[in-house]
Amino acid sequence: MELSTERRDDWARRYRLMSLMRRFEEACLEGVASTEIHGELHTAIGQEAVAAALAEHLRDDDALTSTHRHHLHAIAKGVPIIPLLAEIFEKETGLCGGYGGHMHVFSPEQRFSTTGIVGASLPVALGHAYAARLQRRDAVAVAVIGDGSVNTGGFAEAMNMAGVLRLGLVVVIENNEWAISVPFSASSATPTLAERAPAFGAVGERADGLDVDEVSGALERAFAHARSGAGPAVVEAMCYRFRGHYEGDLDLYRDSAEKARRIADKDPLRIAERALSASGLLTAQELGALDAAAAADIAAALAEVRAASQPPARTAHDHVFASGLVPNASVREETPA
Amino acid sequence: MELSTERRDDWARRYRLMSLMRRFEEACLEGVASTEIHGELHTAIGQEAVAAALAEHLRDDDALTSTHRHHLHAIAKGVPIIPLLAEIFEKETGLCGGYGGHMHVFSPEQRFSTTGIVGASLPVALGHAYAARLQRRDAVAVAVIGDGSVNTGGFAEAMNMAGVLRLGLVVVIENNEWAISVPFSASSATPTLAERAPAFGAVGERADGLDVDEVSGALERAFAHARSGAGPAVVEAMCYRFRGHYEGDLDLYRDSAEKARRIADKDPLRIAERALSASGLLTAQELGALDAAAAADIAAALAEVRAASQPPARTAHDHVFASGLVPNASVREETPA
Amino acid sequence: MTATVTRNINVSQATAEGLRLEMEADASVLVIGEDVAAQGGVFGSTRGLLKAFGPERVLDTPISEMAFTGMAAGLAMEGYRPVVEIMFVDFIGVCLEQVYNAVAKIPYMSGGRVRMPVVIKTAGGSIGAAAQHSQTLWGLFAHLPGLRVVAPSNPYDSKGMIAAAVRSDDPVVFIEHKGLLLERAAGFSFGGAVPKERYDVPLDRAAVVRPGRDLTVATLSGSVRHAVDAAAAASAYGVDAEVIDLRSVVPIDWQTVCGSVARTRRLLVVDEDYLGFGLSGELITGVLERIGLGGLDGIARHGNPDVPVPAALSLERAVVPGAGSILAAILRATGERR
Amino acid sequence: MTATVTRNINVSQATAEGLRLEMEADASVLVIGEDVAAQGGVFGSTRGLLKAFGPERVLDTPISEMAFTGMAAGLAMEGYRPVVEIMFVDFIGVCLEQVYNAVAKIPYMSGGRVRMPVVIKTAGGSIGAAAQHSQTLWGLFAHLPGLRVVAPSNPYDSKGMIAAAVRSDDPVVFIEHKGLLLERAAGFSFGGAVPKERYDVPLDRAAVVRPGRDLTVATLSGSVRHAVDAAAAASAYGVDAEVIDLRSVVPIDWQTVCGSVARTRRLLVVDEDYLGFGLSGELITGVLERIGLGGLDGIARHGNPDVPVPAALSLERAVVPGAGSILAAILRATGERR
Ligand SMILES: Cc1ncc(C[n+]2csc(CCOP(=O)(O)OP(=O)(O)O)c2C)c(N)n1
Ligand SMILES: Cc1ncc(C[n+]2csc(CCOP(=O)(O)OP(=O)(O)O)c2C)c(N)n1
Ligand SMILES: [Mg+2]
Ligand SMILES: [Mg+2]
Repeated sequence: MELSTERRDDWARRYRLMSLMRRFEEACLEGVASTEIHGELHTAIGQEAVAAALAEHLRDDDALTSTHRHHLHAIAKGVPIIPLLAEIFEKETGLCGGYGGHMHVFSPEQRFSTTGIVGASLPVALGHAYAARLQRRDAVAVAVIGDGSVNTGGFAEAMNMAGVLRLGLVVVIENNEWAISVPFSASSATPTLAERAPAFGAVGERADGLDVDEVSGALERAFAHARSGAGPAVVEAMCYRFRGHYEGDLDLYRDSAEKARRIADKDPLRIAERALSASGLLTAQELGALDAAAAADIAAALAEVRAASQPPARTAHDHVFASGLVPNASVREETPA
Repeated sequence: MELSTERRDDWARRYRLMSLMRRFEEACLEGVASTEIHGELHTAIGQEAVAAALAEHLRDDDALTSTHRHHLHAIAKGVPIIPLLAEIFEKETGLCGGYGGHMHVFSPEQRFSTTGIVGASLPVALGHAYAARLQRRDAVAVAVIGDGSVNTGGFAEAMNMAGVLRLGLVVVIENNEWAISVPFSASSATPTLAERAPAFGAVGERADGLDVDEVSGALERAFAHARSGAGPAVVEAMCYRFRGHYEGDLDLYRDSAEKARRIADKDPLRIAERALSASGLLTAQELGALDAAAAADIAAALAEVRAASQPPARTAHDHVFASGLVPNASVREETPA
Repeated sequence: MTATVTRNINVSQATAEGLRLEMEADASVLVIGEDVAAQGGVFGSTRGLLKAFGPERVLDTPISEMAFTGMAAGLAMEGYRPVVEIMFVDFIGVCLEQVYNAVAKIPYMSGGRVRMPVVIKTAGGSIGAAAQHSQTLWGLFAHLPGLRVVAPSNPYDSKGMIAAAVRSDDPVVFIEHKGLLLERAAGFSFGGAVPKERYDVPLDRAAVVRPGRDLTVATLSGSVRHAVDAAAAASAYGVDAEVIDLRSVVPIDWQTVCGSVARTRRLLVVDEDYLGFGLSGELITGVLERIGLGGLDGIARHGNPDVPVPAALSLERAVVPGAGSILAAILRATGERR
Repeated sequence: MTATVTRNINVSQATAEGLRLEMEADASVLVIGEDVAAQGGVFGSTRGLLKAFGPERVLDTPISEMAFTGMAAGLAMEGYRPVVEIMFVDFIGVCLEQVYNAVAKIPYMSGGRVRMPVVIKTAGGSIGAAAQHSQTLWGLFAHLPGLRVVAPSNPYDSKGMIAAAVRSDDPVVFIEHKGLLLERAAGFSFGGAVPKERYDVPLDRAAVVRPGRDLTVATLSGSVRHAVDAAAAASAYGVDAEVIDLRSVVPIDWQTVCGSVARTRRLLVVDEDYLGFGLSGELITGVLERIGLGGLDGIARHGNPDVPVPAALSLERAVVPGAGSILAAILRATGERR
């Protein structure tokens, strides 16, 4: 990573964001350990550079749709951290009041949404992109997906539609080499995913997703392409899933020595840190201060989230229909109290 | 079309087959006109060269899955004509006893099946190709689809799986330029469909689907590739839908002058006939005799089919389950007699 | 119903007119699907919209239902009211994901923060098109929470219910009947008069199409006219059947149904959909839950006996309710009275 | 059930053992799906199969459910008996097409010429995983003709029913319950003893898990043990509830259910699936059709009240039946007797 010295403040912001993202995921791990969070939590530890780079290109009026592994994308899109964390902890104060939970996060203000169904987020992004077209805005819709998602029919259908309509769609593939236990090589007919882009009238490039500067450069080109009205763009960011697919995954299908080595050698935070110290752009002390500030933010958020309550049972029937319709209102006594 | 004189007999067979295919579709049109056939019949008039070329490469142990526009593929695969026509006429003597009807034809003996759902046939072909792999046979599975089907998720998923597993799958895309009323150009992100093949680890080429010799050559390469264990191959055969999407389609969305011109100038049968006469390979008289023989075959088939009965109403409940299970046997009196 | 002269339009034209008026009134309404623009829908119920509103608001799509149904969810998040056409309801298996996991659940999963005013417009019904092009499947959608499910039976309701569906803040599955779409208004003994003006028909109110004393026949969509015919024929046997057009499957208008059954004490559900695990069981159970086992003298159901719709008409007639088979069911259900 | 010593295995191991024995006995049996090979299934119910049968018979796939479910249809046409794993039943919306239009209907559409001995193996149930990972959806499959639909409640049945599903010439949707899969056999008061040998449990016979006189509680899958607990608790209130494990949704074992209800004269259906348009309505209606309105003194149902499963456990508990809420439902249903 070669660093340009003019960008000292940018780098400080960038590093702080990556650090915050790591701390955010660690706060989630704490919630799992304490069983405050249940279910199958997916963290993106090791993938911070992609999300931090994304944050640099996303505008407020852009949309972002994400997957089961979305926390960092939400942060990149500007979803406020406390309600986000509170939703993951399924609290009344959560972004969606605890109804959605960690896989289903919706923030209309930021045009941000997720889904727990692999491949299902891209079609939704298409809607955002089409809205921008209808309104003659140069906003883009970003869909962040995993390498495994590229093999879903939804991916191909949405890409082709974006291609034929020349919609402003940016697809960021976080290729962390695994889809649960299935390695990338066993699921993809092509050696890279970026090379599939032309089949959908899109441009595509692969970037080192551990190198925040490189992936930011690739994203810059992709956003520019999509904003220009030239159609969809794909960035395949190569990275590595540091933890099991979900918390609780025994992760026995990966070689543990290789995993340990890669986590030690290829941590995007450490890569950035080393490059920043080596270049003298930020001192170890300055970096430490940024880390500490991020940690403090997250600690405060966690404390606030922990203090909140779960939503009350009596509200479980609300919101099924926006109109307030309750189809079987008159026999509701049959339902548990 | 340049013709080699050694292949006189092959050409006679080929021409006769194309002629038979045309007559077969015309017999169906007769059934529609007389209301013996109801529902939305899809004919492939104008697309005979593709199916006739296919017949030259298909082995008995190959499988073929097709779509709503499948009559000619069934003939190419060796499905016997009378039961095929009888199924289209929904007769008791039909291939499937009249249960399936014109869009749902199954002939396990020929490893032939169809579906009325666009994009749904390719995944089934994958199963045939995988069976060949399991049995170490060099048989291939052929999926014939339309240009519109390429935009379905099922296409992409099946292609990628065939690519990553290097299965013997041959995909023949009959690009007749239309998917009902939507022109190819409005539905495809790429100028050709063949160029999408590399995105799935497949080879692909486009061929003139009106020229039986050219499309046969392309298919020869595709079959050889797929049989060799190198993975899937795509042939995009360019052709033109002579009739409405289905019988009854008013077809007002196409320019009628252009349609008339193309039907007059670009009929694959006439193209073959002209080339054969011009080269002297077959005389006009010989060609006429082949046409007459084909017509006689179909006339006989049609007469036999017409004489058959519809299946008896009391059998409507049979075959829901192979085991004979009738889930609500004891309250069956509720159903209409 | 307004007293209007019967116009010479068919059901698909009534629907198209309803859509057109909503699109005129509200620029956020879009129509998206295969063959909806240039062709005006394979059954004609979006005809004229392309000309009126242009190719961006009336979008012909590739055959990519998963993509464009999800697109509707994204558009709803952007404040649009997309009407998505799934040409035949039988095709829903390629995109049910977006319908039931996204459109239907996002209002709830978002804790009420996101609305999904999406109409899934589709066509069902058995008209000789075999197992993959004949289903109605309202029972399938109705089982999945978060979706309103409606199916009109006549021209007046088709126009008014599509309008109400478009205006609804809830997602609505709107199932047209292929056997009705090309029928002229004049051929209907009920709902044949279609005003030119904009109006809507509430999505949650059943209609008593034919009053009667001896038996309540609850049905909807293409079966209503057959039930009316059957009821007329039944009177020759001394049976006076009331026919209710449910209009909506979710929600059921329990008040109208229970009110009728409380009088007639007999309920026959006629359902072109598969009988098992669907509307008929729900309706019978729901009525019993509301009026008690003692409130009825008889229950019965008649519909597709859980058989894929066969191709041959001789077979199709044996599994799809028609006026004749409904009459037989009415007479069976009132047997002890004859 | 055979009297065998209880082994220290969990439900997923019982299922894996059933699969292994069928694969040993019949080379045409294959297992296909995401994470079924190297991982042995995300819940472990295909563990050990890769090692025993190799990567061709136990195939890890890309995330392409439409492709590999259709692949199963093609394999069935070639004489194989594929077991396809859809990891969570909630994902069925991406490939229902191949399940209901191909696998379920091809036997019929082919006029009986083609068999589809395919098992769609999938996991359901609410264990705190929110709206897209908690459904059971047996009511959805049951509505669609041509599919057997089963859901075991204990280790013995899991092994025997997966074996029977594999051997069935009909397609079978086999729905495991995520809340059961990691439970040890010893923890079950019924069906805890799992013989090492190959055996099968017929797919169409319900089991009376707890005999009782006052009320029939019909349920299945993860709710059976809760119903048994609730019935035990109800006895303190003087209510003697019979608990029936339906095992199969299609077909319903009407004989066992009606036999029980004819004695108890009260039916309570407990269904973790959505209540509307599903199993509960069908069961109540089907019983009434068979034993008549006069054969019962009460009907009731208890289950998910047509609400997407919420994330927060405080909310989930309010919509998913548990022992406590089933007890309350039992007491309500037998109210007049207390
Ligand atoms: C349609 C569908 N199939 C399967 C799953 C189960 N599943 C959840 S995440 C996942 C792997 C996703 O891999 P990838 O897209 O590479 O994302 P990653 O987890 O690596 O971030 C799978 C198979 C699902 N949620 N949806
Ligand atoms: C999933 C699905 N969507 C839509 C349809 C309706 N439909 C039937 S054929 C067809 C057009 C197919 O076009 P193409 O694949 O080019 O085949 P062609 O009819 O031109 O032979 C459409 C949209 C369908 N049968 N299935
Ligand atoms: Mg991955
Ligand atoms: Mg075409």
